[in-house]
Formats: sequence, C-alpha cells, structure tokens
Amino acid sequence: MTFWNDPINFIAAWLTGVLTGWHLPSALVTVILYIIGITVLIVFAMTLDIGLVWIERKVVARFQDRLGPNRIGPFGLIQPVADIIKMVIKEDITPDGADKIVYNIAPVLAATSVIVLWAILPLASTIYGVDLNVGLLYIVAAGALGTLAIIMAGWSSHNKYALLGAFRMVSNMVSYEIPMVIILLIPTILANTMSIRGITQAQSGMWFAILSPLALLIFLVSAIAELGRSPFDLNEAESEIVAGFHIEYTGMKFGWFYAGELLHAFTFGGFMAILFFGGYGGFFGLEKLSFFAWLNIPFIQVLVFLAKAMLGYWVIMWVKYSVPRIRIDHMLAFNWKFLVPLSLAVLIDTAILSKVLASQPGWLYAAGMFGSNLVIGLVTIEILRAYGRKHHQPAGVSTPSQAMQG
Amino acid sequence: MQNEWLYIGLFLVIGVIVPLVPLVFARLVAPRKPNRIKQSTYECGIETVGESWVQFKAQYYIFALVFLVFDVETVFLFPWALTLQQLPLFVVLEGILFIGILVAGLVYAWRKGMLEWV
Amino acid sequence: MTAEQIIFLLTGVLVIGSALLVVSVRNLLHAALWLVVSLFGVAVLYAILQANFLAVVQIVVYIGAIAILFIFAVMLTRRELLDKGSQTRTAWLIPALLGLLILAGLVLLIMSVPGVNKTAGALPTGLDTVKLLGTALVSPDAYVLPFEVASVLLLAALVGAVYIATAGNKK
Amino acid sequence: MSIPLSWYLILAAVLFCIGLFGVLSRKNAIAILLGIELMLNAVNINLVAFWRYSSPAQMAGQAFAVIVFAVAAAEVAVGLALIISVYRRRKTVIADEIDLMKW
Repeated sequence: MTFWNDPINFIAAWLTGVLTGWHLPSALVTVILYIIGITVLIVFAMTLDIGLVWIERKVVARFQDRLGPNRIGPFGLIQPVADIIKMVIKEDITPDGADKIVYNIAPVLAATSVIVLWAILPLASTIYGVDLNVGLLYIVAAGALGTLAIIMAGWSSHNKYALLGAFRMVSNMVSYEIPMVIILLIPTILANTMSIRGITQAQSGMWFAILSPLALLIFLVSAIAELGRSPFDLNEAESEIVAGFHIEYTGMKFGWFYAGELLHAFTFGGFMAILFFGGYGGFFGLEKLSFFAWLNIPFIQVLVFLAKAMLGYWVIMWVKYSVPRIRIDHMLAFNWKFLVPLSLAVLIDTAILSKVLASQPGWLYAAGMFGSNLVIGLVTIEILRAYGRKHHQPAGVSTPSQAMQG
Repeated sequence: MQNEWLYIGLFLVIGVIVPLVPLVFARLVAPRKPNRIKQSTYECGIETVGESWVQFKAQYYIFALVFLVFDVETVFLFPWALTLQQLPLFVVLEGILFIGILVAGLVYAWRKGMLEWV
Repeated sequence: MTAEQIIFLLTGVLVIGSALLVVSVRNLLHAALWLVVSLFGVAVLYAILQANFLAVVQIVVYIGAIAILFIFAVMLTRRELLDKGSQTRTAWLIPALLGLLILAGLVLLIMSVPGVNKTAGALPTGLDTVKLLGTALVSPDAYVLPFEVASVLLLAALVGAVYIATAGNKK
Repeated sequence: MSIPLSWYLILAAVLFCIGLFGVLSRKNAIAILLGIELMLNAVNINLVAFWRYSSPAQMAGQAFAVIVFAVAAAEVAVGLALIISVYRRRKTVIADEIDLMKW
C-alpha cells in the first residue's frame, strides 16, 4: 500500500498510528478519522459548488451570446466568491406571518439533502466515503429529504406564490420519482448489486449506457425533473408565480437553495456517469493493458470521474437553456402516460433478457440488450406517431390529451 | 453497530453543520433593521390580498396519492431485482406478475381520467 | 455504558419526544413534521439493528411519500380549522390513563419473558441481508404469497382511494 | 450489539401507547391517522428487533415489516382519501361530527 495506490487508507493508517500513539481509545480514533475524512470531502464538494456557480453563469452566457462574468479576477473566476460575500452581508428578512422555525430549517435541510449524497459517491476505486449495500435506495431517500425541505419552505413562507410553487415542485418531483426508481432497478439487475461501487465495477467491461440506452434517457429526463430545472421549472415560473417556493428567502438562505440546486445537478451528472458510463473506470478493459496502467491511479480516476460528471452536468445545462417551459398538465401527463409505461416496459425487457441471455457470450448478451432497447424505442416512436396522427389538431390549439407527444 | 452507518450518521451531522456556518456568520455581520413594510408578504409591489395559505387544487393531492402507491410497490421490487440472477426463471415471472398488478392500477387510474389535469 | 447504548438512548428520546409532540401540538402541520422526526428516529433504530434495506425504505416510504401525503391533506382541509382552539377532546384524561395502563401491562409482560435481556451477537460476515430478503420474498416456500397479496392490497387501495377522492368531482 | 432486546421492546411499547393516546384523544381525523402511523411503526420496531435478536438468517421479521409498510401505505391512501371526501361534502374533519353511520 503506497500513497499513490490507496491515498485514503495510507493517510488513515498514518493518522491512526499518530493518534494511538497519544493513547486514545480505538473507537475514538475511528470517529476522529471519519470526521476528518467527511470534512475534507464536504469541503471539496463545497469548493466544487463555488466553481459550478462560475461554470453555470459562463455557460448560460455563451448559450445566450453574452460574455458572462468577466470583471472580478481572470475570466471572472472570483465572481462566485464575491457573490457569496454579498449574500452573507445582505440583510436577512423574515416575513411577518412566517412560521419562523420551519422557515429557518428548510434551507439547511435543502442543502443537507444534497450534501449527504456525497457520502456514497465513489470518486475512485480507493477514494469513496462508504460502500452501502443499499446505495441506490439511499439516493432516493436523500431525494425524499429534499422534497420535504421544499414543502416546508413553501408552507412556512406564508406567501401564496411560495405555496403554489412548492405544490408544483413537489407534485413534479414525486411524479418523476416513479420512473427514476423504476430505472434504478435496471442497473440493479444488470450489476446484480445495489451498491454504487459494485455497479461501477460491474461496468469495467461494458457500460450500461450501451446495454440499456433507453434507461439512460429516462434517467436523464427524470433527473432533470427531480432537479426542477427547465423545461420542468414550473416551480419558479417567474411570469406566473414570481420565484416559487423560495420567494421570501433572502441572503444566504436563498443562497443555500441556489447552491444546493447547482450541486444537486452536478451530483446527478455524477450518478449518471456512475450508473451508465462506468464512473471512475469503465475503459472497456483498456486499463488491464500495461500501457494504460496509469488509468488505475486513483487521482487519474478522480479526474476521469469528474470529467464524466461534468459532461452529464453540461447536458443538463444544455437542456435547461435550450428548451422552453412545459405546462404543468403536459408535464404530469408526460410522466404518467409516457415515462412510467415506457420505463416499466424497459424493466420487464431487461429482467427477462438478463435471465435468458445470462449464459450467452458477452457480445451476444450486449447485442441482445441493445437490440431489444432499440426495438422498444422504435415501437414507442411508432405508437406516438400513430397517436399524433389520430389526435392531430391545427397548430395553436392544444389540449391536455396531446401532452403525450412531448 | 456497523461502521458504515456511523459514517453516514456523522456525514449527516456535518452535512447539517456546514450549511449552518455561513448562516450563523451572516447573522453576525449582516445588518438587521426590520420594519413593517419590509417584513410584509411579497406581492409584486401591491398590498397582499386575502389569506396567504390559499386553498389549492385537489388534483395535486390525487397525484400524490397515485405516487404513494407506486412508490411503495417499486421500492419492493428492489430485493427481487437483486436476486434475479440466482433464482430460476419462474421467479422472474413472479416479479413480472407484481409489475402487472402495478400496471393494472395505472390503467385504472388512466381510464378513470385521474391522470388528466382538470 | 457503551457508545452504542448512548446512541440508542438518544435516538429513543428523539423518537418518543417527537411522538409525544405529534399527539399533543395544536398546529396539525407541525404534528405532521414531528411525525417525520419520529419516523426518522425509527429509521436510525433500523440502522442500529443493521436492517439496511428497511432503514432506507423507512425514509423513502414514510418521509418521502406518507408524510408528504399527510402534509397535502392537512393543507387541503385547513380552511375551517385554523388550528385555533383545542385539538384534543375534552375527555383526554381517560385515553391518557388507558394508555398508561396498557403501557404498564406491556412492560410487565415484556420483563416477564425469559431471555429478554439477551444481547445479539454480530451478524455473520458476508451475510447480505438484502439479498436474503429478496430470496425470502419471492421463494415459493417462503413469503411469495404475502408479497403478491401486498401488491393486490396496494392495487385495491389505489382503486379505492382514487374512486373516493374523485367521487364527487363531476357533479 | 450491546443493547438488550428489552430496550427495543419497551421503546416500541411506549411508542405504541403514545399512538393509542393520540388516536383516542385527538379530534381531527387526520391527527387520528397520525397516531395510527405511530402504532404501526411500533409494531415494525418489534418485528425488526426480533429478527435481529433471534436468527438473522431467517428473514421472517423483515419480510413482515415489508408487508406492514404496504399496509401502512394502503391505510394512509384510503384513510386520507376518505377524510378529503368527507371534508368536501360536510366541510369538517372533526371525527365526532362525522357521524353519518349512526343512523
């Protein structure tokens, strides 16, 4: 074990030696090590979050043919720091009718629900928080806390826009949670484990994105909806309900909702990389060759993971700044009448094929999985086309029943 | 106790403390001069009309209801998906029967027009 | 006292304290939020018991779904009852006495069972309880029937609830 | 595992009795359902504790806890739907005033 192979355990072993040298009980040493590790990980996530503010603003500026922040520091890099300082020294206004305790808990809970996701995120083969054997459900559980934070914020603000925004957001989030949970079953079946690390390792030869491209697409759509980002940003539709559930929040409390959303988007980009693109690994066996052995170095793996996650995050941003907002009835109909049936079809297909093709050679297994996904996709498009022809109406007239065409 | 849950618990505690730090700091340095106008409920520049905790559409509730049932059912599919590889094909069909019952619920809600936004 | 016992006692205080608030606070929305705290504490208990799957399912199902539904229902029925006035019946003393009586009986019963003070050994290494649960839930010689019946029950609940909730809609 | 089984059982008993108190003493039908949730959770604590302390390789306790989850979800869905429906017709959620079945 050297520093370059296994940095976490290397440092942990050294620190354990130091601390036991001070005659501390071993349980206490473990707790101290955990606290140090967690603090480092969270500080890393928060630093990344600050960087994301800059990236998001630069990217949106380019999409809209602007320059973006460019005054403070080189390329405006210091801009997010200035933003934070501004938010911290802003006056914090609590509206009169607010339910004060709930009002103050909500932003903290919103940020925490995102931060806890990092506990199970494997950054490299030897750099990870914890390898939970129910990791996939842990993601869903953290999302549940986020939903609760939003409904608390909307209710406690004592503002009708906030309440309406919270209801839209929550009905949106809970609806799209169903296809997301169904789709999480597919990596479970393919990798035969629910642990995030296990899923990453199962993809060392073949990405799940190739075995099940439809699952990837459904995951992307439901992840964007879970995040409440455009085109699913009805919760803060400025023209209707001004800003949604966080309308009354000022200063750093608003800042946590904003920072939480950005980090959440990046983290979901990371989960997309882990669940479908092999996470820190997944080089199709290349890393076994001696020439590419450097791909196994943990620090290189961290960079690979961050690059993949950033790519997922970029796709989420791309969708956000290119697609207009959808009406709420369309949004819910799209979920219940299109995404849920489609994801159930993909699930049944994957379950049966993974059983039937289990003993076949690798290439046949992959081809069968990919082909069946292709067939389902084509059939879906045909059904949609037939439906569209049957219910075709002149442009400009739209009814809720047309929402399926989304 | 398992160490992994100890880790998650500590992560949760620190994950609460970290967001609190800037909030506490803001409390110390930010000005606080509240007045009645400033603290009134926001309403695009005009006086607030009516009760803020408005009655909302029951439709939101119907979707939450359908969600609850689906959520519970799909979560229970996870142990099944996990053991798929070790068990005979027959077990896969059991799971699919379970999904079929789920689909029946969806079809019913669809037919009854529950999924329409009225 | 070991660290584990201290964590258990803290969690127990959290669970029971917030449960007491659930049944006593006036504002129903606060009662629902205290229920969330209490159920979170129960999830911690499952984690201490090493029932990983149930610990996360507790949060997903109870906090992510049931609590949300409760909050929605409280908001839907708020118009009349603005949390003013007493939320409990006038004769709350009788239920309290009844509760204490049953509690005393249960505690006596629990303490009289032989071997109730035993502690459990560590779980065998390599025992993946989630996989075992999966096998148990779908094996024909174990719990496949309750499992499928549960899904039929949920279907019945969905049909019933949707029917009831929208029965008066299209007048 | 240095915690005796009796601690879990007593905690569950206390939770059950608090839930029972809530069910019997609350006026609001939604609050009564909250009490029922507490009682169901007390049952689940017992099931999981017995699973852990008797034979962890036998999944009976956890399997039944899963079934209890399903029952709780079904109960909440139907119960709240009933309350909403009654509220829409009679504009009340006070359990004592919902006495249609008396006649």
